[in-house]
Amino acid sequence: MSETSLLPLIVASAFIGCLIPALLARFGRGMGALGAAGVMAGCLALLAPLIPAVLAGEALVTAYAWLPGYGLDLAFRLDGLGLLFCLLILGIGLLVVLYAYYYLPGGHVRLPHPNPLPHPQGVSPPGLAAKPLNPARQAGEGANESLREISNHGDRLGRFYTLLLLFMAAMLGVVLSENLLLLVVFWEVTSISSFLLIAYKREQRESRIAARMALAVTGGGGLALLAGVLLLGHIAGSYELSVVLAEGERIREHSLYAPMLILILLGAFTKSAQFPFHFWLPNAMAAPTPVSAYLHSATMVKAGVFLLARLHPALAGSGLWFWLVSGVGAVTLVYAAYTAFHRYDLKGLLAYSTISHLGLITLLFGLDTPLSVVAGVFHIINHAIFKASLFMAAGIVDHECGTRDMRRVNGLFKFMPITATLAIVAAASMAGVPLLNGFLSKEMFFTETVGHPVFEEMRWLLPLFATLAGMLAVAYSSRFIHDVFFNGDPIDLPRQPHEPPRWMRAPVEVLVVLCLLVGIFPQWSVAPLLGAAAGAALQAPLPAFELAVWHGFNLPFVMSLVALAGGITLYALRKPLFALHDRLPSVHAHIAFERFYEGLTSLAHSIVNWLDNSSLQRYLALFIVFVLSLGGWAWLSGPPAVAAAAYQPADAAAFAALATLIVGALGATLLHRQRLTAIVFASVVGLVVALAFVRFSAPDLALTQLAVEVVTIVLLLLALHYLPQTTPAEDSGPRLARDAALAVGAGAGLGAASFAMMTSPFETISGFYLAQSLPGGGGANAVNVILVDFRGFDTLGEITVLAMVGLAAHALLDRLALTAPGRDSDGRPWARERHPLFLSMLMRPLLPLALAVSVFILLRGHNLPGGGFVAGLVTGVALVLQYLASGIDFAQPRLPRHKAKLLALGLLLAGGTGAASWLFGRPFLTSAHGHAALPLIGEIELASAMVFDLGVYVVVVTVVLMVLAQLGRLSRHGFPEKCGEAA
Amino acid sequence: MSIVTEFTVSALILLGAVFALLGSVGLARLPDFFTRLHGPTKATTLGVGAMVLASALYFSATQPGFSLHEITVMVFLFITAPVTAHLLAKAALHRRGAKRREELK
Amino acid sequence: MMRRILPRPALSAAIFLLWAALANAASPGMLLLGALLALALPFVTRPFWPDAPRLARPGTALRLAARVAVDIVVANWAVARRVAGPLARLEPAFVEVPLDLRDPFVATILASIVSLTPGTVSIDVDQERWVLSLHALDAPDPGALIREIKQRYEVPLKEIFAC
Amino acid sequence: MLTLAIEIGFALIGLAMALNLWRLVRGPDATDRVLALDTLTINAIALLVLFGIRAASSAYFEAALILAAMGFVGTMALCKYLLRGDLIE
Amino acid sequence: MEAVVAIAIGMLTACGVFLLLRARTFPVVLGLTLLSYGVNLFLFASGRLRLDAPPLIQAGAAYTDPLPQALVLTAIVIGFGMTAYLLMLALRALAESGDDHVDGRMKP
Amino acid sequence: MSAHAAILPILIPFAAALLQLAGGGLSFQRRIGLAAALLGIIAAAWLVQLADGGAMLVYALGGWTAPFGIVLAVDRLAAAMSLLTALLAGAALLYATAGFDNRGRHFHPLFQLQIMGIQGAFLTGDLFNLFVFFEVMLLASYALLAHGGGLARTRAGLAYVVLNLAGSALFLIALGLLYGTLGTLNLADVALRLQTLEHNIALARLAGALLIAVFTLKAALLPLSFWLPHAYAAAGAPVAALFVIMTKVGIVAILRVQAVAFAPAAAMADLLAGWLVPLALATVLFAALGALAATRLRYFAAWLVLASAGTLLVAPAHAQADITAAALYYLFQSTFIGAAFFLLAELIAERRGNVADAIKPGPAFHAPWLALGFFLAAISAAGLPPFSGFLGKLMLLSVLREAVAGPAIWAVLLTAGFLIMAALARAGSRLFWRRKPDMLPPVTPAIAWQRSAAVLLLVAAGPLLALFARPVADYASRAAAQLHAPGAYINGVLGTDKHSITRETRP
Ligand code: NA
Ligand code: NA
Repeated sequence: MSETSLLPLIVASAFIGCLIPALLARFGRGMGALGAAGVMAGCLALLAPLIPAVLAGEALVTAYAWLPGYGLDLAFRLDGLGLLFCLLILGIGLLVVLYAYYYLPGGHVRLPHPNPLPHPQGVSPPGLAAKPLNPARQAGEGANESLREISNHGDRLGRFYTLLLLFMAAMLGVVLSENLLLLVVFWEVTSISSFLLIAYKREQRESRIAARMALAVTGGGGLALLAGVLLLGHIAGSYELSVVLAEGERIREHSLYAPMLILILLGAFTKSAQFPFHFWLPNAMAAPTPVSAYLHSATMVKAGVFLLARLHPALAGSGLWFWLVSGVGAVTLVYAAYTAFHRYDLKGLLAYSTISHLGLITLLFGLDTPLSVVAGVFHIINHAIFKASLFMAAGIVDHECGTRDMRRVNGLFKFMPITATLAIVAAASMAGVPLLNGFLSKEMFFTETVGHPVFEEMRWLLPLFATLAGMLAVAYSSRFIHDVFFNGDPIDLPRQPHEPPRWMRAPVEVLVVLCLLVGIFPQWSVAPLLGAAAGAALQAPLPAFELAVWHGFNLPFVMSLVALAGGITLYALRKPLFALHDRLPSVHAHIAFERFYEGLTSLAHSIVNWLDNSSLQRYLALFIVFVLSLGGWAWLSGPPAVAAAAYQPADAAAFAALATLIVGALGATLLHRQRLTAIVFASVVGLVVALAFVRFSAPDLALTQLAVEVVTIVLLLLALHYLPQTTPAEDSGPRLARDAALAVGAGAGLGAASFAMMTSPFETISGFYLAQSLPGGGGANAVNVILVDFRGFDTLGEITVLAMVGLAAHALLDRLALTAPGRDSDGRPWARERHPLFLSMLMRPLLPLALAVSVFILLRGHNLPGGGFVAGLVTGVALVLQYLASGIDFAQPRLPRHKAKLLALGLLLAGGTGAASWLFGRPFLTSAHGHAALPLIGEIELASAMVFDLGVYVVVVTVVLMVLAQLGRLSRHGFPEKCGEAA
Repeated sequence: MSIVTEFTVSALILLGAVFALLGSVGLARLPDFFTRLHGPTKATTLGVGAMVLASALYFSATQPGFSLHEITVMVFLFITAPVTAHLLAKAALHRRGAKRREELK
Repeated sequence: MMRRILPRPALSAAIFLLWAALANAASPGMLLLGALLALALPFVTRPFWPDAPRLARPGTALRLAARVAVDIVVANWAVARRVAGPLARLEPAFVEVPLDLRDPFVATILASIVSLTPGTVSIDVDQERWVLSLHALDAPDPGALIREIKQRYEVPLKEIFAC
Repeated sequence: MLTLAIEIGFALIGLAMALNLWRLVRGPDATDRVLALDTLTINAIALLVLFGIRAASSAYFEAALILAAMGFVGTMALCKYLLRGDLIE
Repeated sequence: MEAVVAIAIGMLTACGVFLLLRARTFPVVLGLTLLSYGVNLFLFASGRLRLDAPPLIQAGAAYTDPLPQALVLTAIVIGFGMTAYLLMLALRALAESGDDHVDGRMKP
Repeated sequence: MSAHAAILPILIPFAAALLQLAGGGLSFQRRIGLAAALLGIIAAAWLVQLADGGAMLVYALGGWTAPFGIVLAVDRLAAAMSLLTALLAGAALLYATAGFDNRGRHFHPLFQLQIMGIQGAFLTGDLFNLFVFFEVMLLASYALLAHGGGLARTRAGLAYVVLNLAGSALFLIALGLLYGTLGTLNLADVALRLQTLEHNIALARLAGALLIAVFTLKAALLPLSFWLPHAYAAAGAPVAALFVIMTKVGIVAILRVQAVAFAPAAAMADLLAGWLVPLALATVLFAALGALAATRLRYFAAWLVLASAGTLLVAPAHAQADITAAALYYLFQSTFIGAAFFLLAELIAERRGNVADAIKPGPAFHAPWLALGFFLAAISAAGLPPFSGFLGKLMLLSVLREAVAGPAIWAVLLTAGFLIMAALARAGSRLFWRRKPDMLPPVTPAIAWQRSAAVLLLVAAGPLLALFARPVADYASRAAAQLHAPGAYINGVLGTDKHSITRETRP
């Protein structure tokens, strides 16, 4: 195995390792922590063999294809910058795991519980039983709940470590990505996992909102980053960093440079909480302190500045970069420092100081000189170390005191001198006190502000600004030290503070030792790593710089002294300053965010409801408008049609038929509110259409149309029995006008289209059907042969539709109860005689005769008008008459009971003949036909398609019966009141 | 087709058309539903019957073999016409009677 | 034996005739098929006509049919004249004919004949009182009408179906 | 002769159908409309038969037969509706 | 003749669309019925109009285009099935909401 | 047997429905159904393998060759859609067999026929046959939508049915016009005729536009999309899951018609230009707003389906192989995830008593696996890495970079992604974290294995399609390339002597 293949292995084992704590946690808290630590240590071990090469300045790259067509590959890179971050992530991660083991609740439960009263140790809470609940349920549930609670705690710690590892894995992915798209992938995974970590105390509203806010800001930024990276890849021609970093020149000159840069910076700034996207970070302090220490100081928020460093060679070097990055960094630096100074919450102070330091780092990258980049990278290291230790110290204070309110927490030095000392050292580092690591990078910053090329005219401006920022940092650091560990006695603390457990303090000790080591022996401790990292960030030879505690009494040193003195003075003046600050209006980000979200939601709600009023009438009107517009545009934008064909002359009969049709259609429409009348008028239309089919040489169509129409009328009447007999006049005038306009538009459109179509010649393939009907299909009725043979597959689908109508009749109307009206629309009671004698008597001999007719129509369909549909409908109608004449009690028992089976039989006859052709190696539905000579009878023509038609017949009959039987049964469930005039 | 056949067919057609028309005239003209019922029930049925007969005769004469299937239409009409009339009359009677009874209440 | 094969001989005959007419008596094969159907369909549909009356006098039936055919033409001529003529002279009336026959199917046939023939339309067959209600287009003498109907149609029908 | 008879037949049947339509529109009762529809259907059969003779084609026959049957069933259904409201009970 | 058929198609479509836009299930069903008459005529007309030339194969005859006829047949049958389904659904809506409004709203 | 492979995905469910109708109780029907689903998956997978050979599989029904008979024309795209349908149907059916199938009559045959309809719609090469399979699909969907009963389903069903009936009428009009101008119904033949069309161009354009209008109704493009959330949210969970593929039927139809017939024809090439992309983007935004405003999880799922439909509808107007390829990958993954959401919504609803799937605080319930499933599905649905949702979006954004409306498309897709992410975070937070302590969860039995397995299969699609993104994307690329080389399609369906098809001029 080559060395570079360790890179994907590191990331992969981190991701897979996520599961280990969740699995081990059930064996105890310690096992979970151990598992997490083990995974991190394992990753470190995998990393170790690569370190020497990287420190020597090499960039290790390896790639595996993932989605190569789109430039997304599993390409990894380890260079100085990546190594630096890996060490931070894994090193601080290990410390956080240890710290969290003590910090997170175990022996004593601080987690609120779904139940209102927290009840530790699996004892059923007395308050629950007092509630007026179903006692039987209560007994079982209560015990169950508490058991669940215990396991929840185990699970939760396991889950915590799992999420922490997930986050760590994603972070490793970010810093080890060679492929920019892959970087985006990991980037967003850090957003997701931090969402879950911030919401760790999910019972608290603030936690949930903070988590969603963080996700919205950082995840949204990630989307911008994705867009930016896609543009960058487009500009550079590759998503591989090796290529992109070498293309800085071309990238800066590209026309898409500005949008690309802005999008990428959006990603970086949101992640690193730069103003004005900073607000999520203080709220994210709702997370447990280990999370804050890890994510919000050392790692995740550093992803943004990591990206600035990472892409510096490709993106920096333009005015836009300078102004955007340094501007945003500068504003953030000062604004956040000012805010930090005024916080009462210990973690709030640290959060804003983090933002401020991130601003500083951003500013350094924005200043865009080689040395400022070095300083930026250096400050990343230093800030991570001292801020992580400060968060942990704050966590200890919180843990021991039960509160982090600096107005109550005072004088802790007495109670926890060791922790206090450690925190003081770390805070001093944050303030930039000499001999500590924070001092070194801050002095580099001051140095860079002196004589920056851009500010030739006002060379005093930048140093002044830097000093001011330094003063503020000193001020809030002083406050952290003085307000917590001195400043009198604690006020009304929930707990009696004392030193934390030994090993809980250990991580802080380690980090503070690092502060000192780096601060005093920088050349020896950090220089190689810094050199490699800065070199990777610059992708150029390092500038000359010297890591030393003492550079002589120069301007930067003076600035440091001024900042220290000024900061302490500021702190001394804190009381009037705080009073002044308290008078300023304060904005609570989570409330504002929630308000914004609610506003957005209600806006969405009103837009959606405004567009979609749940009215079918509107849907249909929109559909018609859409079709008319699209169709109108498509038609009119084409060349005008050339009418070439000779017209068929219209005769008097045609005009008479048209007049009749118009009477029928208009009558049905205008009188539609009298429903029965409308049915009668609509039947006239059906009659005319059938006649037209006959006239235009389509006898089969006429037959089908007539048969279908009568069944439809029967169905309409069956339904009308239950429906209101009249339609209320409820449509407004404008509505009617709108609908009339749409109707006229649709009618005119289709009429015009049909005229244009009918009067233009066209070439058709239909000659084939006429030519092949007899020789190929064995039938003289070309229409029927098309139906059962040439396009038999359509017919199979069609009877499948019909079969489903039958099934749906069962499914829809089963057990449905409808109340039938006892009177007709004019208020008359119904006639007393249920089954008119005349009708029932006559229908009895008529049934066999009608069946004979339908058999006739079925058989001859292949050669003459007719066929399975019409025959089926004739049979169906004949049976309908039995229902009509003698009622359901008479007809139902005399008809086959298993209608679903009949349907299956019909479909099988049709489909089975199709499948039978397989036996002869022919495609589905291949028909066979031939002549059979029978004695006495002579020659008859037989086609397998006739069996197909028989299947059609069976399905049609069955469906008609199923629908009628179901509709006929409806009244059975209604009121018995409906029994005629006697009632 | 012989002249005799042609004449017979033509006569049947005209006779049928006249009867059918008279039936419809009755439907349009007569004063109340029950009197209107008579025209279609009888005259129209007979008229169409005559035409169907003409058709049977015509096709028997002009095409090989007999053309009997038209007869089925005629027979069907004669079977169903009374039923139609009967039920329509029943319905009309019911609608009036029921209304009248309602008014009395 | 015969009854078992041909439960409804008249119906079978009707089916066969219908089939032959439909097929224009085309081929022996079709006629054979018609014969098969004439045998099968009455069986299949027997449940739908459980109480069919027996045709006792087919000859009388044919004679009655011929008479009705003539009567239809005559009646129509009468109706046509009245429809086309002055409407004021019409004397429409509702008439009740007391029946002697007691079979619902036969009563139905009578009612049908009455509807087709002399200027009347049957409206109701009252099975409790066995009365046939009619509407006559022009009935100056209802008593004569009742007599004519009973004589001309009810008597032969009772004979034909032996009821 | 036959052609003339057919043309006259068309005219008379057409007139008859127009009268039926008039009754259909006019009403006044539902029974009148149903009766008009039934008569219209029967006249349409005549029309079909005439078409068949004129075209010397027997392809119109089936339509006439089905029209007769379906017209009847439609009328029955409407009557039953007027009488009982419930078609199938 | 083409103009006559075109007017008929337009008329049926217009009436069908107008009824389709009503607020009650029954007129909607009726509208769909009218609309499908128009649509079927239109589909049929795509093979052009031809008098007295049914596609029944005999020696030496002229035929109309059989394909649209087959298509219309399929369309008629499917349309019938759909109408039946819609009516049943309308009844179910009536049973469940007590009203026949197309939006299935409860009877006030 | 491989000669008949093309028709198996249609006939297997048909045969299963026949068996189920023929007899047996519920357990028999379940066994048949599941066996058919499995067979269907195998058959469709086989079809994919055969189609990936590169040659069109053309199955001439009844032995009648195109354009005279109906042919199934199976290319990579059709085969893939067939497999997608079979997989989705298998999962949905498995879920339904845990008891949903017993809440009404004839669930199983209707379900199989629904599969048959969808399969037919994807596989057929004939436009009228497409109409018929649309109707099979729709009627089955009408009936399945109503399965389980209740006013909400009936109400949504009425709008869905009536609107689709209007759509079917329009489909017939479009087919009539198409036949009336081109004299043929086979898609390949239509394409061939369009390329040489001289007169009737305006009518052909009208026909094409109406056809597209029909498909956009099924695909739920914005002014025609209002039915979707109501219908999908009202349907039972497994039914809604199966419905997810139905918008895709419309989308694939648009893609195919545009690629094969319209784009290569000068007269038709601009038919989708100018309007489809804006409306598609409006659909995406509308769906995102709907997701934001959703008050129930199943509505949320429906809005997600709509959002993905809108996203996909951006593709056809471009008629570009790379865009289609990306869209296909997006289509595959969004189908599974959308379906998963409906199933998850029901499982969650069952655990929250009266609150059901309302996105508001409810009783505390303990279902870590459900939460995990929801979380994974949510990540995929929101288009967040590392799962298929992100890759799909990445691919689309990447190929649409140089499109004319590229910036607008990017802006909308990213904004909508952002809104959906925010809405999902809120929904998940409310459903799983925000608890009403005074409400006790209902006593729910353990989730039946059929249901867990179905959800697992669907949710796993997100990670699996990400893991195997390359083969899937490569297949999508090949499918898209094949789709956008219509010459091969036409030759495949019509044969090489396509210019000797006898045509006669009418009237
Ligand atoms: Na009559
Ligand atoms: Na009489």
